[in-house]
Amino acid sequence: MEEGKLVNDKGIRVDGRRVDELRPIKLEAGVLNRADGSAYIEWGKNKVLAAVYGPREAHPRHRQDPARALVQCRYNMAPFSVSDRKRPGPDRRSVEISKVISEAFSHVVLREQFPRATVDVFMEVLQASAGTRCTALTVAAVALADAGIPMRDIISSCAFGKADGQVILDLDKAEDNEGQADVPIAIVPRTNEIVLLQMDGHITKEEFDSGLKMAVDACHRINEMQRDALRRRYSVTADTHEAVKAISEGV
Amino acid sequence: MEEGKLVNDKGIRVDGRRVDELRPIKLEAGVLNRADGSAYIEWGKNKVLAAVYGPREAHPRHRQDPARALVQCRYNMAPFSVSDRKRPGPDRRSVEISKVISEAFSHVVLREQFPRATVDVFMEVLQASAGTRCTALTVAAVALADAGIPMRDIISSCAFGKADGQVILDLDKAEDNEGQADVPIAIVPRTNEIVLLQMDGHITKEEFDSGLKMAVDACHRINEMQRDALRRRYSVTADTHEAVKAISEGV
Amino acid sequence: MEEGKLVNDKGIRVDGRRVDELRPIKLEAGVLNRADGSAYIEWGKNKVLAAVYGPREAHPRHRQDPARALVQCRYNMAPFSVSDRKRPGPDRRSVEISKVISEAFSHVVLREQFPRATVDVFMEVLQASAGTRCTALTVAAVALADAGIPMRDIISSCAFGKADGQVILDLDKAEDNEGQADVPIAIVPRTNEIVLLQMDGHITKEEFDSGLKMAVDACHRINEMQRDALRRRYSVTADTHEAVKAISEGV
Amino acid sequence: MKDVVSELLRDHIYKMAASGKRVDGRAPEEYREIKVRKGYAGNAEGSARVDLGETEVLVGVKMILGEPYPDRPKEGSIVTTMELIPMASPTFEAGPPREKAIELARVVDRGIRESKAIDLGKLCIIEGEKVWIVFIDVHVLDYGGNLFDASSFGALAALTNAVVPASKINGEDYPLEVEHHPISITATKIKDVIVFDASLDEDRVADARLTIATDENGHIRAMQKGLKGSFTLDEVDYVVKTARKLADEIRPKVVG
Amino acid sequence: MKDVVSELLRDHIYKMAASGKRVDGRAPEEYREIKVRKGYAGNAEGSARVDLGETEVLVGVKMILGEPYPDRPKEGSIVTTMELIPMASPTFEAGPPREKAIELARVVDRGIRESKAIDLGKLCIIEGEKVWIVFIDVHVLDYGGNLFDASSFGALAALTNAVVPASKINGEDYPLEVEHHPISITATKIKDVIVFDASLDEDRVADARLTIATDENGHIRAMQKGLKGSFTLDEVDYVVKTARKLADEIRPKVVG
Amino acid sequence: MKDVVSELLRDHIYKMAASGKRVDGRAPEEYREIKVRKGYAGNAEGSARVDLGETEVLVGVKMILGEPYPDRPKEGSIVTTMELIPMASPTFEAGPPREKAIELARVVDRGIRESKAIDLGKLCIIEGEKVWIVFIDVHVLDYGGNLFDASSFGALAALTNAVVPASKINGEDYPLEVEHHPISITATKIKDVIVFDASLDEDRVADARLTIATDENGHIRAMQKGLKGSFTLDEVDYVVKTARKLADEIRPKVVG
Repeated sequence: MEEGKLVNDKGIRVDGRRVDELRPIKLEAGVLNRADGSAYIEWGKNKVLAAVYGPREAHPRHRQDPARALVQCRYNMAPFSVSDRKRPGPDRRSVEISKVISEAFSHVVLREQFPRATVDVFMEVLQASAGTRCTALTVAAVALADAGIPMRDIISSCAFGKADGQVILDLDKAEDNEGQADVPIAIVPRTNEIVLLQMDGHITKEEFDSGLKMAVDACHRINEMQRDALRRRYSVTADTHEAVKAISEGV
Repeated sequence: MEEGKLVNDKGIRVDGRRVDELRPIKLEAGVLNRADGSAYIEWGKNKVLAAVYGPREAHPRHRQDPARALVQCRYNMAPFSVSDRKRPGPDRRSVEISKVISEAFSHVVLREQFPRATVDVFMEVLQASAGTRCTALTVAAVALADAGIPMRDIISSCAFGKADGQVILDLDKAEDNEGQADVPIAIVPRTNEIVLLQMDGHITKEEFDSGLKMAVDACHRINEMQRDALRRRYSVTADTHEAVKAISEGV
Repeated sequence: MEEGKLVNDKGIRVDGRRVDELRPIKLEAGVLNRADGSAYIEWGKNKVLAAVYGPREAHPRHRQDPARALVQCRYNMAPFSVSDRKRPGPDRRSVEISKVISEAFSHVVLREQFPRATVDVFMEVLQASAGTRCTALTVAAVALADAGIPMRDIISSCAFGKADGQVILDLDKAEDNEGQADVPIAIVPRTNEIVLLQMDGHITKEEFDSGLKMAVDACHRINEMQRDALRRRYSVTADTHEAVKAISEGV
Repeated sequence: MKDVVSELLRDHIYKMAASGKRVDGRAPEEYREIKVRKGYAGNAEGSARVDLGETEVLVGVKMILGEPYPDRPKEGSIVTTMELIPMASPTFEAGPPREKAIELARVVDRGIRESKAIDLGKLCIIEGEKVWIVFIDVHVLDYGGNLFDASSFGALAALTNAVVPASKINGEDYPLEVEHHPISITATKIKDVIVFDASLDEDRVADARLTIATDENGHIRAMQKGLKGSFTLDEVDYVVKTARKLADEIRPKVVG
Repeated sequence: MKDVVSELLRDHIYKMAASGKRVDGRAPEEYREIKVRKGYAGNAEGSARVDLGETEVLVGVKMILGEPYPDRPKEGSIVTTMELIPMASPTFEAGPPREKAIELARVVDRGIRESKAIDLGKLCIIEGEKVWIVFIDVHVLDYGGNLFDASSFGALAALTNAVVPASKINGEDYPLEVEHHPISITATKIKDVIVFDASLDEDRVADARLTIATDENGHIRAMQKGLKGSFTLDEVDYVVKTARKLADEIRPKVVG
Repeated sequence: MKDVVSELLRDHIYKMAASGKRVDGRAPEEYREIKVRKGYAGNAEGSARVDLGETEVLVGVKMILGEPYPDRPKEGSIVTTMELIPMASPTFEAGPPREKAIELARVVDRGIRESKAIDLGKLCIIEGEKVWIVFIDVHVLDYGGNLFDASSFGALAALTNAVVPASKINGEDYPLEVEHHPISITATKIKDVIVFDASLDEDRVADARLTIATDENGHIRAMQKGLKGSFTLDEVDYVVKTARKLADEIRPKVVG
């Protein structure tokens, strides 16, 4: 492989992946004691934990929506999750990510069932290595299902991008730093509706179209892993059998 | 003119003004779409926009006055309004200016007519060049009238000061920086009551007396410009005829 | 005395004190006009003023305890109280000290008598020289009594520590800086219950035991000074005779 | 924080839009009048006051001397702030930037930064020591819908108006070079209908928002989907195509 | 934040004042007893504890080594902070400085700064590199009315007590030079009556406030009108004249 | 902020404890299972994930180059932060550190700092210019009682796992030297009964808390009494003795 090349002539990337190949993903549901639902993911070198509390009464009261539940997400990076220590607490980047993830989940949670309530979703990035917002959204979707929050579907997320002029799936850290574009998306797998889409960089319409197709396909593969994690979880706890069924059938 | 002299032997200042002459003033009422009242001023090189919202319910509730409306002013400088970029948001100086302007307007707004309410006055300094508090107060008075807020009078503001040992009206930037004193005042023109008065520097009682007279006179001239701007505004919008009349007659 | 020695062979410290000797203490009750109770202390080179307001309604309302009063203490250092100017406002150290002092007083104030109320205790360190938390707690206890707040007892506070390998009472600044341990305590004198205990440094169990005994004894001596200050205060104001009696008898 | 918007308004706007009409008479892909006044703020290195229909923003560019980031010793930097000052709307509040203002500022910032409109390398004065920091401060004066585009237009226009104050370091002032001209176009979805350049009322009833910035070559430079609704793949395709077309029409008005 | 003051109290105070009397027996232009204890705070470079009737403030001066502002390389600086600590009044709250404390601090600061009481040039140690920064921290211990004057007296007294800690830079400590002695006098207007050195109750029912600082030559150095009332031109004239007279009486008590 | 805990739960826990039993079947001095996974957070210089029964904390150590404090030119420094992130409990809230988190962080910090577990002198690189700053960031993931001990174990374990990134200054990375191994043991008092390693429910009904850190020599290194209750002198004696015993049992599990 040429020096400095991110994708070689055979379409193989530095870490050995093909252009449309995901990094390895490990997902586990039900990992915390206090939360109503929780999940843990390792995606490439990312490690993210998600917890869900609710539906519970929203505070302060003037924030309540009398017709439906709020879905409030908090994406947070641990100070030691990145090479240069990050100051504790929300910065502008994490506020924006929290907002777009909240909006994505608001589309699928059956919010009308819980007026005045809030569903709080906490995502803690414990180790970060490119693509944390997709990783966080994916694990949070499992935590929401684990908490028994009624949803139209389990949403799935993945990024595509461009490096060395090639459209590639699921950028790793070097590809993110040196590539030309990064496009995180999230979809409702059952309908292929797009609920999260961001992009910056430089990409043509044609590249965008082919990358989007690649990422949508990958989201479906990821959705299978999310459902597997929930099945493993529920095979252990038989009393939540109904919930499993509801989710597998996509009520 | 001698080098470094702010006022020459004939009483003429660097920009050609006499000691008792104002910088050019342009005033326009009704310039914004969302606000209940608004006005815009160019005073020398100052550019200030004012907007008024209200009377509306005061929040949080514990700040309400059961007997009368609050008048809450916010003087703010845009980051790019000054040579050295100003950090966004209120600093101690703008908090103080907001306070003294709020107090000045509280004297003339007929606050008893709107218990529990607030009248919010926003002044944005877009370009600053000495005398912004007088400029802001003057344009805000027009915005209050434009919003139809009942007032005993339209207050007017102007500064006097001292440079090269001479008492002068309406200091420009060089005179403010190198002069010996700056005395912003605001008056109720109908009664000559003083509702704003600040000063720092070094001035004798005699200089203060003659400067104060000069500034009070100037406030009356400024008041004429304020009324002109409102007349121009209302000649366009006939449906607010009553309001014009009320203001011109000083109800 | 050897150079650099904090305690010499005869058990005498740099400032001439024996190992179990307190710095000079001056206490005065009722020193402020506005507060419901107040007291002032000079302890070595420390100068601390305490004021008590309440019982009064707790705000915001959601902090109220429907069954008993809150005891809310605020330990604060004036910016000029230390050699290096301290930024105004609470830092992490003063938040912690405020917390442990609040907890100590919560044990003795008869809180059940004032549901939903708060008793606010303010301690201002005007000059600091080692041992300010013990000094502040001791003077605040007098201010609480001066305010007529019903308490099971007047608590007293003192530190012990270790310097030059010797267990010593009431460390001064050099001993605090160069010593091996500092152990502030506070007790309920009538019962010898410990209501405040902190320690850092390096001390053996045996040293701790002997130091604790020393400090408990000292607390009893300090309690006598606290009661003296109150007696002097009440001998002046006869109308609070009942309160004196209540306190001296420890109702 | 919440506009209480009647469902009636929502239905009215939707029904009109569904039949290809809009409340203010525009066609679905029609932008309101755009007026750009450059150089408005005389104490800024560059500025532009942009009217987009009833929306008005003022953007000032200030260039300050500073140190580069340790990991990028040869580059200056860009900082974008957005103040939704309470003057602009009865529902904005003063104070620290809230979610909405942060999203706006970050999207405007990425539009400029990631499109490489400004070559950060050219902002370096002395490697590792001294660089220009470009502050883009967006001041929203009147909020009449579609802040994303109005702010982006303002930022680009102010940059094309900016002069590097090199006289501060004993050089000669020169115009800031703007290498690309990304134009942001925002589609707003109400139920299943899409309109562009939403008015205030359309903004208030919107289900989803998709902002696309494309450059003078028709390349995509930034995207941001917002709000709680979704877009189908076909809708995304339609919005991207339309954004390229509209951007080409609007670019001359902004860049001048 | 709001004292609920009965209209009865207001009427009572006004009626007495209208007949030239005050609740505490003072004449309209009479100050309460002033007690100044300098050097009270041993860890400060200078300090003064000032009693003005029932009002008590403690002011500490700290002198810190720092860098000058880039645009004033030959000058040190002054920073004045005011803490209305909750100890001093049941209605003060802790936390970030609010409007009232900011106005107080800024008026005290201007009184010192603009009167050139301290020559900032003499605070310069190495041009462009090292200067003294003078912190004047005003700590209000007991609030019994007329904080403006008590705080100003305290600031001036603490400065006249201050020693420049030049030993920190291998010099020898020396007294801080105070070049002017501006004395702040505050008039309080209740309806149409004016009194000086308002007591707590007079403060609570005041309609307007006018603070005038004059120096040892009778020159005006600072003014601040406050509150929602107004002053006529004649009243301003009267207050200025009276302030000069009272300042001359009070100055020795403060400067010592 | 307030858990509404039924008096019934309190009585139940107390009655069991008074008869030497605990709700989860443990003996009064018995700790829950301790599981320590070191090196969990790959971007940290050192890290440890600690399970203490149902409580889980993750501690990361980051080492940053910085300047020493002027008064300690030959020493690096330690900064401990504690985030009670809302993930860990329905009653924690995000935002600035509140009292509880501050007390926790400061007690963990003192346990490390005052026991001289890290020799600050060895963190000095160039006297007066460059030192290592050690950040110990405690992230509580699951709150199941006894945060003081879990956090302290995590901090010590993460330090023993840390590598000094000397390659950043052209040296070779080497393990951070940990000179002492203080183990924190917390006693919780419910009415007049004392248990160790409180469960969540025991924490919720606790009257008083006493934390003792002892080192490998049995010497006391840090103490903190908390909550509104009190301890008798005999109880303090008992807790200290028991803490030494339990620390010796637990130390190998933490240090590894």
